[in-house]
Amino acid sequence: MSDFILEATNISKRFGGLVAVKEASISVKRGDIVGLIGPNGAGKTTFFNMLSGFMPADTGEIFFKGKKINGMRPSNICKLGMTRTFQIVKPFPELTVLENVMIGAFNTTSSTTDAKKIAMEVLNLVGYASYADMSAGSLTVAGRKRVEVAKALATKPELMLLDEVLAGLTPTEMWSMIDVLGKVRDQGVTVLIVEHVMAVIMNLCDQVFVLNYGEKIAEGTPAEVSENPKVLEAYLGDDYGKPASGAN
Amino acid sequence: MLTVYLQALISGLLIGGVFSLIAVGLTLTFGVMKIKNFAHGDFLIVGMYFAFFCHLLLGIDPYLSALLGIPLFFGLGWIIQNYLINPVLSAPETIKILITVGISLCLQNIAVFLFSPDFQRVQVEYGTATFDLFGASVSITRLIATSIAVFIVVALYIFLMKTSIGRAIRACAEERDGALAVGVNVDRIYLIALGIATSCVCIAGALMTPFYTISPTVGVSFTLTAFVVVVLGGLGNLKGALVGGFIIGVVESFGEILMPEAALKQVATFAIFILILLFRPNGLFGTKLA
Amino acid sequence: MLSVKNITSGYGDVQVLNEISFEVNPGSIMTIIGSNGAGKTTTIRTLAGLNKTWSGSISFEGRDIHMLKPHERVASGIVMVPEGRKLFPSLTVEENLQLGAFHPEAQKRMEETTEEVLELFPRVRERLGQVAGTLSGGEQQMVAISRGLMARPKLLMLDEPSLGLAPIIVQQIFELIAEVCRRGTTVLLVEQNVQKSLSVSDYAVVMENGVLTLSGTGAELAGNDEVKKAYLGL
Amino acid sequence: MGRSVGFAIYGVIGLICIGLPFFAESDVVVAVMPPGLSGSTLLHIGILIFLFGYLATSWNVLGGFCGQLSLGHAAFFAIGAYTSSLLYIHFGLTPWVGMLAGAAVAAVVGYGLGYVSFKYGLKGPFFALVTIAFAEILRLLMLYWDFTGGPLGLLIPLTEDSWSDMQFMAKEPYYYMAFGLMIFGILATAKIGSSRFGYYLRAIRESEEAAEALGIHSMRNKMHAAAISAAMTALGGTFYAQYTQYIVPDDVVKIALSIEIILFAVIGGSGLVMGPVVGAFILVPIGEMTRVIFSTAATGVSFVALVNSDIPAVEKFAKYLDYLASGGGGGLALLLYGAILIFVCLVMPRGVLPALKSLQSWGKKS
Repeated sequence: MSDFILEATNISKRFGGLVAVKEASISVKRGDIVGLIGPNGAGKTTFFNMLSGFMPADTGEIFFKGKKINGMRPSNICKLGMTRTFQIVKPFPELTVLENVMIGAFNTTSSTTDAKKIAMEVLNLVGYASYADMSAGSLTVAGRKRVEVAKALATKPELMLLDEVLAGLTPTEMWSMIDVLGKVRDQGVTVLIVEHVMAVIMNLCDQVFVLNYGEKIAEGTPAEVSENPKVLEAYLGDDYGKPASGAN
Repeated sequence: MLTVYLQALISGLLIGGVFSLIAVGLTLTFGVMKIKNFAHGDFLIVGMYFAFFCHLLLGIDPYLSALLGIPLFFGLGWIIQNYLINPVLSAPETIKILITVGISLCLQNIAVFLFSPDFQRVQVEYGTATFDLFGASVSITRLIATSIAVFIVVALYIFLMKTSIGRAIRACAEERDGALAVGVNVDRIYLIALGIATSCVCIAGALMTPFYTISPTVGVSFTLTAFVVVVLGGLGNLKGALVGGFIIGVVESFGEILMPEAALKQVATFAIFILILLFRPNGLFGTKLA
Repeated sequence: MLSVKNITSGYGDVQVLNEISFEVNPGSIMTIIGSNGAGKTTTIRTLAGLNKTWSGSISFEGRDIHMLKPHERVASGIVMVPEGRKLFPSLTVEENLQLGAFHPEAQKRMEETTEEVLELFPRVRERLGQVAGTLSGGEQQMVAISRGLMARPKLLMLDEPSLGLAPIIVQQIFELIAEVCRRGTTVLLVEQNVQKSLSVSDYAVVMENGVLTLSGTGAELAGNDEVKKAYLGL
Repeated sequence: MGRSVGFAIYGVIGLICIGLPFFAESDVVVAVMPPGLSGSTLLHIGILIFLFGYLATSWNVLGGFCGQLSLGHAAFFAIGAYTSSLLYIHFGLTPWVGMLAGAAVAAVVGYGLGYVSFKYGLKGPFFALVTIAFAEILRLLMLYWDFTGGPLGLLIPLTEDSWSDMQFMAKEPYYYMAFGLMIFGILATAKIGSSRFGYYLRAIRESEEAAEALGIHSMRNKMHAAAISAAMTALGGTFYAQYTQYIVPDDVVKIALSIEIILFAVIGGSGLVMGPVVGAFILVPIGEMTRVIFSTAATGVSFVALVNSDIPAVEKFAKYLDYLASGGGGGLALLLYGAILIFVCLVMPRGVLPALKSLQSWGKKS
C-alpha cells in the first residue's frame, strides 16, 4: 500500500460556463493533517464534494486507499473509511446530540447499545459529553460544529474531510476545537481540512494545498506556503505590502 | 373515423383554455411563494357556487358573475395568504403542504355543509347551443369559456410583464432577498399573488357552470389536473401553463376515445404526470416565471 | 449619519453578532473587513432589516430604524447591495434597474436617476436589453450597484462586491465605488479583500467572530501587522 | 418521572379499551352517552379509533420517521382489502393468510413506487403528488376492472361466526382484533424506532446529505420504509374488508381516506411512536360524535328541493337556517378535521403530543 491514503489527479468541475475546479491534484499522506486553503470562492467546497462523492468529477481520478472511488455514492465511500463534515453544518436538529453521534456510530455496528457506547466515547473525546441529551437544533454554532466532528468521528473513519469547522467560532472555542483535532490525529485518523482561519493551518497542518480560482497555486509546509508571494497575493490583494494609497 | 378524432381534438382545445386558467393560478403561487397549494382546485367551487347563486337568486348570467365576483375571489385569496399561509412560510415543507390540505378539507366541507353534496346545474338557455365545424360540433359555452380564459391568461401575462407590480411579483419569484433589498414589500406581494391565483380559479369555476355540474368535491380532481399542467409546462412558467392546459385538454379528450372506457381518460393524464415528474421535472418549458 | 449601538443578531436561535457598535459619517466610505464567517454579512442584513435586531439600536439620521421593515428602510434611504448580487436573473438589466427604483419617491424620479446611473456605468447601458443572468460576474456586480443606486440611497451598503471577480475587475469595481461616494452617496462596505478595500476607505473596522476588534483609518489599518495576523495567522 | 406518568396514562387508557365491551351496554354508559348513541355504536367508534390509529401508525414509518410525505396510502389499504378478499372469494383462502398475501403485494408495490420516485430524486411535494397520482390511477383501474367488481366492488360471502373466515355477527371480536392490530402497530414502530433502521430513517428525514456522509444508503433505507409502511397499511385493509364485508373502490382508495390517515398522524405528532394513536384517539371520537349528532340532516330538508321550492324568500331562508342547524348537508366532521389541521399547523406544528409534553415540562419548571 502506498504512503498516500488519498490521491486525486487532475480533477475538474464545471458549472455551466464557470470552471469551479480546474485540473487540481492532491495527495494526502496517511496520518497527516493536511490543509486545503484559498480565498472565498476558490472552489474548496466543490473540491471536497468531489472527493467525498457528493458531486461527480468531470475529469480526473480519485483513489482512496488505492481503490478508485469515482462514481461511488457517499455512503459507500463512508463505509470504505472516508467521511466528511459540511461547511454549513447539517446536524439532525430534532435528535439529541447523543442520537446524532449514534447515527455515525451505526456505521460500524448494528446494535443500539454498542452505538450508544461508541457515541459516548466520541463525545468524551471532543469534550461534549455533558450535552448528550440536548437537542442538536438548540446548540450554538460552536456546539453544532463539535457535533458535526463527533458524528464524523463516530463512523470510525481512516480519513476525515473537515469543511471549515472553525469559521464562526470565538477564539476560545477555536482553540478548544484545535485541541480536539489534535486528539483526532492522535487516534490515527488522517485529516484533510478546509479552513479560512489561517492560524489553524499554520499550527496544525503538516502539509498545505492552496487553491485560487479553482486552480492549485501552491503546496508545501505551512511555512513555505505562507512565504509564497502567489498566496499572499491571493489572500490580501495583489499590491499587499506596498504602502496603502488611502482614500484621500 | 376522422371526425371522431377531430371532435376529440376540438373538445380538448375547448376545455384546454379553462385548464390553463386554473393552472396559471397554481403556477403563480408556486413560482412566487414556493407554495404547493393542494387546495388550489377547491377554490373552483367558490366560483361555481357564486355563479350558481347569482343566477338562481338574482338571475345574473354566469359570465357576468365571473366578473362581479373578482373582488370577492381576490379578497378570499388575500385573507388566506395573510392569516394562514404567510405565518407558515418559514416552516418545514411538510407543514406548508399540510396547511393547504387543511384549507382544502375546510373549503370542500363548508360547501357540503352549506349546499349539500348534491349536484347542481346552472340552467341557461344557450347552455346546449352548438355549431358545426367540419362535421364536429362545437359547444358555444365551452368556446366562450375557453376564449375568456385565454384572454385572462394573456392579460395576466401582460400585467406581469409591463406593470411595476407585475415586475415586483416576478422579482419576488426569482430572488426574494434581492426583492427585499430593492424595497419591495414581499409579504404584500404574496397577498396580491394569492389573490390573483384564487381569482383565476374562481373565474374558471364560474365560466364552467353553464356546461359543468357543480358539487363540493369537483375541486379535487382539478387540483390534480392543475398540478399535471403546471409540472408539464414547467413549475412557475406562465406560458408553459397556457400551452400545458391545451395539451392536457387534448390528452384527456383523446384518452376518452382511445382508452377502453371513457372514465379511464385520467389514467393517461396521471401516467403522463408521473413520467414527467420522473424524467423531465422542469417540464417542457423550464421553470422561470413568465 | 448611521449610528449602530450594541446590536446583537443572528439566524434562528444562533447568535452571530455580539454587541456591535460603530458609526458611519456622511460622505465617507466606511469598511468592515474580516474573514469568512466573522459576521459581516449578518451585520449588513441586520442593518437592511433582513435579519431581526435582537437587541441594541440602529439610528439613521437621528431616527431609530431597527423596528422598520426592509422596504421602509429602503424608503428612508438605506439600501443594500446583497452578497452574491442577488439580481433577478431572467429579467432584463433594464427591468432590474426599474425594480431598483421601486419605492414611490424613487419611481417618480426614475428617468433622471437612470441617466445619472448609466452615465456612471456605461457598461450597464450597453447591456440594458440583456437578461441579467447571462452577464459576466463583473457586469452583474455593476448592475447590482446600479440597481442599488436607482433607489437614490443616502447610504449604500455593499456586501462583498469583489467576491468571485478577477483582480482587474475588482480594481474597476472599487474605483466605481469611490466615484459613487464622491458624487455624494455615503458608502458602507463589507469586504474580505483587505488591501483593495482599505485603499478606498476613509475609516475601517475589523470584525472577528461577531465582535469588532480593531479600528482606524484605511491607511492605518493597511500597514497594521494585527490585520495581517487576523488573516494569515502569522 | 415524566416517562412513567406517560406509561401510566397509556396503561389506564389501554385497560379501559380492553374492558369497554363489557360495560358498553351498561346503564351508566348509556346514560352519559349523547342521544342516538348505542353501545354498539360505541364499539364501532372504538374499532375506528384503533383502525385509524393503526393506519396512521403504519403511515408514520414512511411519512413520520422517514419524512417522505405520502398522500396516497389509501392505495396500499385497498391492495390489502382487495387481495385478501379476492383470494377468499375465488379460492376460499382464509383472510388470515390472505392478509399476509395482501401485505406482500403492497410491500412489492411500495418498494417499486419508492424505487422509481427516489431513484429520480422526488422529494416533499413531488413525492406526495406521485403517490396521489398512483392512488388515483389505482382507483380508476379498480372501477374499470372486472375482477375487482368495478364500481360495484366486492361482497364477501357471509358464513356463520367463524374465526377461520374472520367473520362474526357481533362487534366484539372485531373490536379486539382492531385493538390487537393497533397494539401490533405500536410495538412494531417502537421496535423500528429504537433500532438502527429507525435511527437511519430519522437521519434521512432531517438531512439526507448528512446521512449519506455518515454511511447511510439513503435510497435503500427509504425504499425499505416505503415497503414496510405499505405492508402494514395493507393489513389494515384486510381487516376493514372483513369488518364491513363489502368494499368498493370509492371507499377504499379515495383521496379523503389517504388524507384522514395523515391527519391523525400529523395532528397527534408524526415521527413519534404514540403520536398517530393519540391523534386517532382525539379526532375519531370528535368526528364520529359530530356525525351521530348531526345525522338527522339526512332525514331533514333536501337542499335542492328547498332551493327549487316556490315558497316566499323569507320563509325559504328560515327553512334554510333550520336546515343548517340540523347539520346542513353534512361534512361537519371533515370540516372540523380540516380546521384542527390548520390550527395544529399554525400553533403546534409538531403535533399535540409534543405540545402536551412541553406543557408538562413547562408546568414542572414554574
